[in-house]
Amino acid sequence: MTAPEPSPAPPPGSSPGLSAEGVSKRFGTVQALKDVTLTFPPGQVTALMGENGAGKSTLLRILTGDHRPTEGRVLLDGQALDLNSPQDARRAGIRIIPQEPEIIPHVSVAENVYTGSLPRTGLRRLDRAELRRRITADLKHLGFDKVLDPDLLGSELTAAQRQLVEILRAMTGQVPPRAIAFDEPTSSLSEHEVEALFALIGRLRAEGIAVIYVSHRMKEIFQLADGIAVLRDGQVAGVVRAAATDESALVRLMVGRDLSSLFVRQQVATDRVVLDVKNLTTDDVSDISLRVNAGEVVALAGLIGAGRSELALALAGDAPIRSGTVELGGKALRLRDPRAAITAGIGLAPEERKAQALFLQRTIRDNTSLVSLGRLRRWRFVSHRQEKALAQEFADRLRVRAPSIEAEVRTLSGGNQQKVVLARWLARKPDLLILDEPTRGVDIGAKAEIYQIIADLAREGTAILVISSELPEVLGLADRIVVMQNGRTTGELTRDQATEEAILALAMADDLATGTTAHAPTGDTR
Amino acid sequence: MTTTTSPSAQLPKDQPRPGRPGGPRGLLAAIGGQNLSLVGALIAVVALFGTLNPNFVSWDNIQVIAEAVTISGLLAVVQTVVIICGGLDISVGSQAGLASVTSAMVFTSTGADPYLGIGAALAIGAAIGLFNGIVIIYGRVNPTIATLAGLAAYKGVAQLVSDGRAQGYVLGDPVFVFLSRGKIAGLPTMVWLLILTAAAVHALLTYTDIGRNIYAIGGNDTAARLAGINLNKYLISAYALSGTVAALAGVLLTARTGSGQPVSGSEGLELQSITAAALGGCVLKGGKGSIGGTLLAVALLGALQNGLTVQGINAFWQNVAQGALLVAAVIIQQRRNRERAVGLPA
Amino acid sequence: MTTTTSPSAQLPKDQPRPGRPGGPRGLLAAIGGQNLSLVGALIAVVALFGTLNPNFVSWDNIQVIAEAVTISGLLAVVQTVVIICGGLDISVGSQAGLASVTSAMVFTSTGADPYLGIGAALAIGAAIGLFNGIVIIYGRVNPTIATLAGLAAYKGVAQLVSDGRAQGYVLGDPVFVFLSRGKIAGLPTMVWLLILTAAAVHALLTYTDIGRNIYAIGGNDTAARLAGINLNKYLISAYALSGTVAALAGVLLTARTGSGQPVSGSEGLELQSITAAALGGCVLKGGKGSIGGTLLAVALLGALQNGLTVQGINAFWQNVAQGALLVAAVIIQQRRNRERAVGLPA
Amino acid sequence: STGQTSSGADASVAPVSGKISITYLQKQGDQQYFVDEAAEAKAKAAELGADLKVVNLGNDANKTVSEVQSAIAQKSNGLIIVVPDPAVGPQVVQTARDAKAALLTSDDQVCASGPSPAQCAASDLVPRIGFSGQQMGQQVGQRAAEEFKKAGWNPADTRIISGWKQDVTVCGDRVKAAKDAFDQAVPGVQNIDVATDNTPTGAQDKVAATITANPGVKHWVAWGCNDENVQGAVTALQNAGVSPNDIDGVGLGAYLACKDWASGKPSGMKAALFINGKDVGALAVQTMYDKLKNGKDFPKEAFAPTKMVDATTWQSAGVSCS
Ligand SMILES: Nc1ncnc2c1ncn2[C@@H]1O[C@H](COP(=O)(O)OP(=O)(O)OP(=O)(O)O)[C@@H](O)[C@H]1O
Ligand SMILES: Nc1ncnc2c1ncn2[C@@H]1O[C@H](COP(=O)(O)OP(=O)(O)OP(=O)(O)O)[C@@H](O)[C@H]1O
Ligand SMILES: [Mg+2]
Ligand SMILES: [Mg+2]
Repeated sequence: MTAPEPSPAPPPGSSPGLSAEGVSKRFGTVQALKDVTLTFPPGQVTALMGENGAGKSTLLRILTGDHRPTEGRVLLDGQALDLNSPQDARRAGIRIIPQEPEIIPHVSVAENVYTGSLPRTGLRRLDRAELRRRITADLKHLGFDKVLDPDLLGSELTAAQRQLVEILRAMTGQVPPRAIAFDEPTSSLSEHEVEALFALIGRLRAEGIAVIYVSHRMKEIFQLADGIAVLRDGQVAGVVRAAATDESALVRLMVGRDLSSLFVRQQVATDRVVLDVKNLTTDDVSDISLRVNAGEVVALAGLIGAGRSELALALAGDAPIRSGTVELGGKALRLRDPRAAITAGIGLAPEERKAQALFLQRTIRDNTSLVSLGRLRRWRFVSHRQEKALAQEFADRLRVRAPSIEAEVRTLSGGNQQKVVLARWLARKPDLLILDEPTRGVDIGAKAEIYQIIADLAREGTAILVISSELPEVLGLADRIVVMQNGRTTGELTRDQATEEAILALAMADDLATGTTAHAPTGDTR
Repeated sequence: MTTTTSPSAQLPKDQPRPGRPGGPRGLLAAIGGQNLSLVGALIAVVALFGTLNPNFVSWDNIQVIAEAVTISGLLAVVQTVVIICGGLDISVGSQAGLASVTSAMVFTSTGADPYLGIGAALAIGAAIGLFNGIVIIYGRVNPTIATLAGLAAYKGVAQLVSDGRAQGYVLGDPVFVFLSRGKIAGLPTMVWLLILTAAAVHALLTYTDIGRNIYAIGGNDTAARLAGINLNKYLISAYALSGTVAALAGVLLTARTGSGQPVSGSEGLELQSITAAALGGCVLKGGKGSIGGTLLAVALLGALQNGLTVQGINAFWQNVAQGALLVAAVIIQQRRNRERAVGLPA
Repeated sequence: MTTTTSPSAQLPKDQPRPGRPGGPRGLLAAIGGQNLSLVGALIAVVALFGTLNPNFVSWDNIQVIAEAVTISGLLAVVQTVVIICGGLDISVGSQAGLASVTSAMVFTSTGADPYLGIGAALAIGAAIGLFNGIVIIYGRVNPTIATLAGLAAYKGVAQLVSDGRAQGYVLGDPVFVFLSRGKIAGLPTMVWLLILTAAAVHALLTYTDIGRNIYAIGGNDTAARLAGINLNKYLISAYALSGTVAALAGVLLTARTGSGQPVSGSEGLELQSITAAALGGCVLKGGKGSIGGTLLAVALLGALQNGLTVQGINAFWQNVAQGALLVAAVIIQQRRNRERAVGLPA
Repeated sequence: STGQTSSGADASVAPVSGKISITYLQKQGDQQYFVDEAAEAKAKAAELGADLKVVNLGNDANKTVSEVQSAIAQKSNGLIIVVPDPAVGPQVVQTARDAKAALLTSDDQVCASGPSPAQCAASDLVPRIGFSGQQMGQQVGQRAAEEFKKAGWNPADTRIISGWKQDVTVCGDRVKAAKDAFDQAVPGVQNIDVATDNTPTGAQDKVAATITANPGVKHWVAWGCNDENVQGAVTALQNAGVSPNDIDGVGLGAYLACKDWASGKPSGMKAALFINGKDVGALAVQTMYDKLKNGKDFPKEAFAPTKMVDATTWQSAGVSCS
């Protein structure tokens, strides 16, 4: 229901763009938003920032009609909107690229994109020719025609491709967009797509569209944003011009304190080889040789589809190994299944938290303790007390924002869900910890905490393999960087040699050599 | 074969692709991998029983099979739609029974007007389907429970209005006789009804945006909702369709048996229709399935049942054989997928 | 004679509200929201029928109810486990039937050794369960189809070995008489078996890591696999457990009816057990459910059935009333959630 | 609380002084025959001023035990039962005896000391009101033989279709008796057992397949466990182009056969054994009442009348056709 008249103080009444006015939202006992008044002007990129769980996604959901605010209202160019459904918002020209892509598994990319407004001729006949025309044109227009085959089924898409589908959905439609919200769009994209996306955002801005951009990556914020709005605990902590602020000021605004430094620089790598991979070949990667020493942090870098995640899954026992050997602590492993890998001392925090890691209906406690139950149990009975202590410890260390560790993971914000995934594996302390995009969607404060924990684990002798598409993270964390392309390693850089340019050069080594594009569209090989 | 699969989804790789080029591959693609194995199983069954008794493949017997599967086939077709939506309708059999007594009783009490009888049955069916949908959507009752409840309740209503007796006698009326024994172009009227219904639903699912929306709803209801599809309208319509076609099945039941049957002949149809849909490739989670697959499964089950009876195999062996063949058909079909044997198959 | 009360008049109107902060919150939390509504419905049913006929709440009648639900209760308990894993076992009834004839036939043919009879039945049950699991996992057959096939096949086997007749007579044997009519501490032996089984499974699910893993598998099988859980071992074990407990139910069937029953008494148990599990809060997609909820649902359904019979309500009205009450119970329970009425409810 | 059963008749039941409460437990209580039986039982009880409750047992032997226990917990003075399966009989007898409730069976026989009434000492058979399955089958078989002879068919090109649900014991008894009686009168006609689900459509589909398997047959005899089987068989035969003159169908129940006859068209349904549940229901309640009120002993067995009817006689015999 809309707020009672007369409306509260600052009247964004006539201000153009998309506005929230006195918006509050409660979920049961959780007050996700409290009296938020913000305006997103047209032709500008406004970054929306805040810690995990600050209420960013919730605000976007309200602006796009997916949630009804408990109080307050939404205005477009000063006109109050009555948004009862996402469709109402779509019709008003308000679009969102949600944090978690929603993909329909058994239909094609083309249908995924235009679901709800499929082209049709008389008698509601689906116009397949027009559908193809549209998707081809739109893919080309947005610059994604190389990375997304429109005939792929939803269930066959990679995380990045899923994200692209969501972007396509938002960009298309009968009513031209007036305001577009991106909820952490880059968290599963790599540099290449990010560039295309930024170009796209630039165009949107030029077309006079109000762009809302949510991200935890500072670099992007300063690269893109005109204005920055910061939420803290569901309230507006401040609105600043991007040009008039800097990183540390922003962090202070977001977390209410200073963060000394993000990355912990240390040299604790030893000579003891923990992981030794020789000529590993699976269905997706070939001839990989790789070593990680105790206390060493090795980063796997590369572009989308380079095969890093596939390598990680193979090391975690989840992809059949065709040839080559994997040794851990000098012992050859037979990685039949993830169980074998975990028993041997390998832990993998996978990249897609919802699909591969989380039990959404279960509590934080349950999700955290799952792989540590072996040491929490006696006679197979789990010690509730120890379990609670363990989950609480990591929830506190990672600053998981939730009413309690008994909250269902389903109700957490995206970043907090990611922290739960990490908590599970940090709690187990394996000999080799593989972290696939560990800070995806995690706020800067928690990032610092995660980096600290990685450093601590390294100091305790854990070998760490990090997969990250965020180059600053790769550069900041790694003692050594291995770059991959097309399922092969193309080079290795020490910390001293590593620069963004050097990494990118290796990541595109083949293409530079042959002059082809970075990646063939997937799917047409089958 | 192929490059990779995202770890979250180990899918069968041979999905029929919408809008792929034609040629002989086009036909194969249209039939689809799942269906291909069903065709294989069907051929095997026909070859087996045809060798044992050549009469099995006579045109007469093929018609017998087609007629025998009509009622469960109709229900399987609508069950397919409901399952693709992500739902389930366990009350179809009871709805058919209620429609059957309704048609006979209205027929009798209106002085033998077949159209009123049939119309009333279809109206009741649509109303019940609508009611099912409303209970599920607005009562927020899980579809399985809601229609389980309907299974009991509608059967009770049918028994109450009929006092548990077979009602009326309709085979004095030419319309019902036509439904029951008539032929068009050499094929029984009943079988035509099944063919037409199946063709209509197939066209709906494949060639219209309505059908595509149905797949979207079952595949990911959040995505469908965010795309502006009116989930409630679709889901309630799916149940209403299911009720209407179940009522049609009930009318055929009346025509076949000559009187309105409250329970006899309609009990167990729910399981048969779900079996056929599942065997035909419907995934019970929703979002996947096809009328072609379902019809093939219906034909396979019908041929099997008929063949076993033709061979004079007793009821007990028939049960064993049916179970065993059902499992065998699926195992053979899955062998081709070479899916990793970890966890529950979809 | 028959009081044909309209079903809607019997709806439990007074659902207790969920636990607001303060007071004995611990207890409320332990019971859980879903279960709370079931408790409310149960109280309403008991109060209603108890007022109509004080005999309903007599200790004798309570025992009658408890005994009557034992067999379906046992199956509901294991069905809960299978459903939490994300599977379904539609063959439990047929397994119970096969176990029932096995127990009676082995008993008879071994010169009236009850332990051999019971042991053989349990062994057969475990073997069938294992077989179900293997077919599902390694044959990659969808659990619904595999156990539907089992429903037919195992029933056929039971009929074949027994020639479709009730087998033997066991009530000359003290062990079977004890199972059938004996009491321990004033409670029938059968009811003790249900209580013990339910308690053991509850402990397994709630207090052990095995239980955690079971919930994990049903909640997200990819994540469970990557967390190092041996899915296959768990799933096959769940089906084996299901088979064993179904066999126990079959033995009790033999003890109760005095002879091995191939079909009678076990037909329809699959639907009853799934109904109870679903009403008790199991989500058919897996990952959610509890033994407490299932038992409450079993008790509710049992009390309802008994109460309707005690009131002399005829079979037709009973069907209607059962369906209506099932839906009503869920609607009332859902009202509390205030979930938005869009799309299919979970 | 155990003890082996010894005698079927029960002398320990004391006459009741107050209002008499009787529970009538029926298998397949939703079938027309049993619905009729229950209706008439209720009417009779109302007339006698007794309290009667009717319970449907379905086909469930286990539910039978539960419902007997429940009736006893409700303090019923007398139980009349149609068991879904005679094997559950001893358990029922024992439960009733423990509670000192009078027990009478209707329709199907029950043995107090073992699962099979056929192998039961006469003294252990529980008193029964009803029809004899064996006798019913016999009548059907005899009538079918009469029709066969009348038509002057040749055994060589005739087949008999026996349709029944093969796991229902009483069905098997009926069909077997019919076969024996027919064979005695007309030896040498080949019989085909058709496994049905006792529904008209189920029977129709199965019989249609059977016709496929036997293409050369000219004349058909059909009987089964109930009218549904025979009607389904007759319909399938007629749909396969067999003339009604070449079909010798003898129903059991007459409630569906009467519909064919009422239509006035020639039908392969030549006759049907009319068994009236009403008679059984009323007689059973009366017998129970006499026992409970006046201490009058149960008769060992009392039969309600059955009557073979056909297209010309069914109306006068009182077959009601809804
Ligand atoms: N459906 C829900 N039920 C209960 N609580 C919820 C629900 N959705 C969100 N919340 C809570 O609302 C708060 C705000 O969540 P929101 O998703 O808006 O955070 P966010 O700022 O987007 O965080 P992130 O950066 O991690 O994505 C969190 O405390 C979250 O737990
Ligand atoms: N579902 C799929 N269908 C077809 N090909 C796929 C699928 N998922 C991945 N691939 C292919 O597998 C290869 C490796 O992909 P993978 O996701 O492992 O890359 P990555 O280096 O981890 O990239 P990212 O930065 O996106 O994590 C690529 O060629 C990709 O196109
Ligand atoms: Mg968010
Ligand atoms: Mg990856």
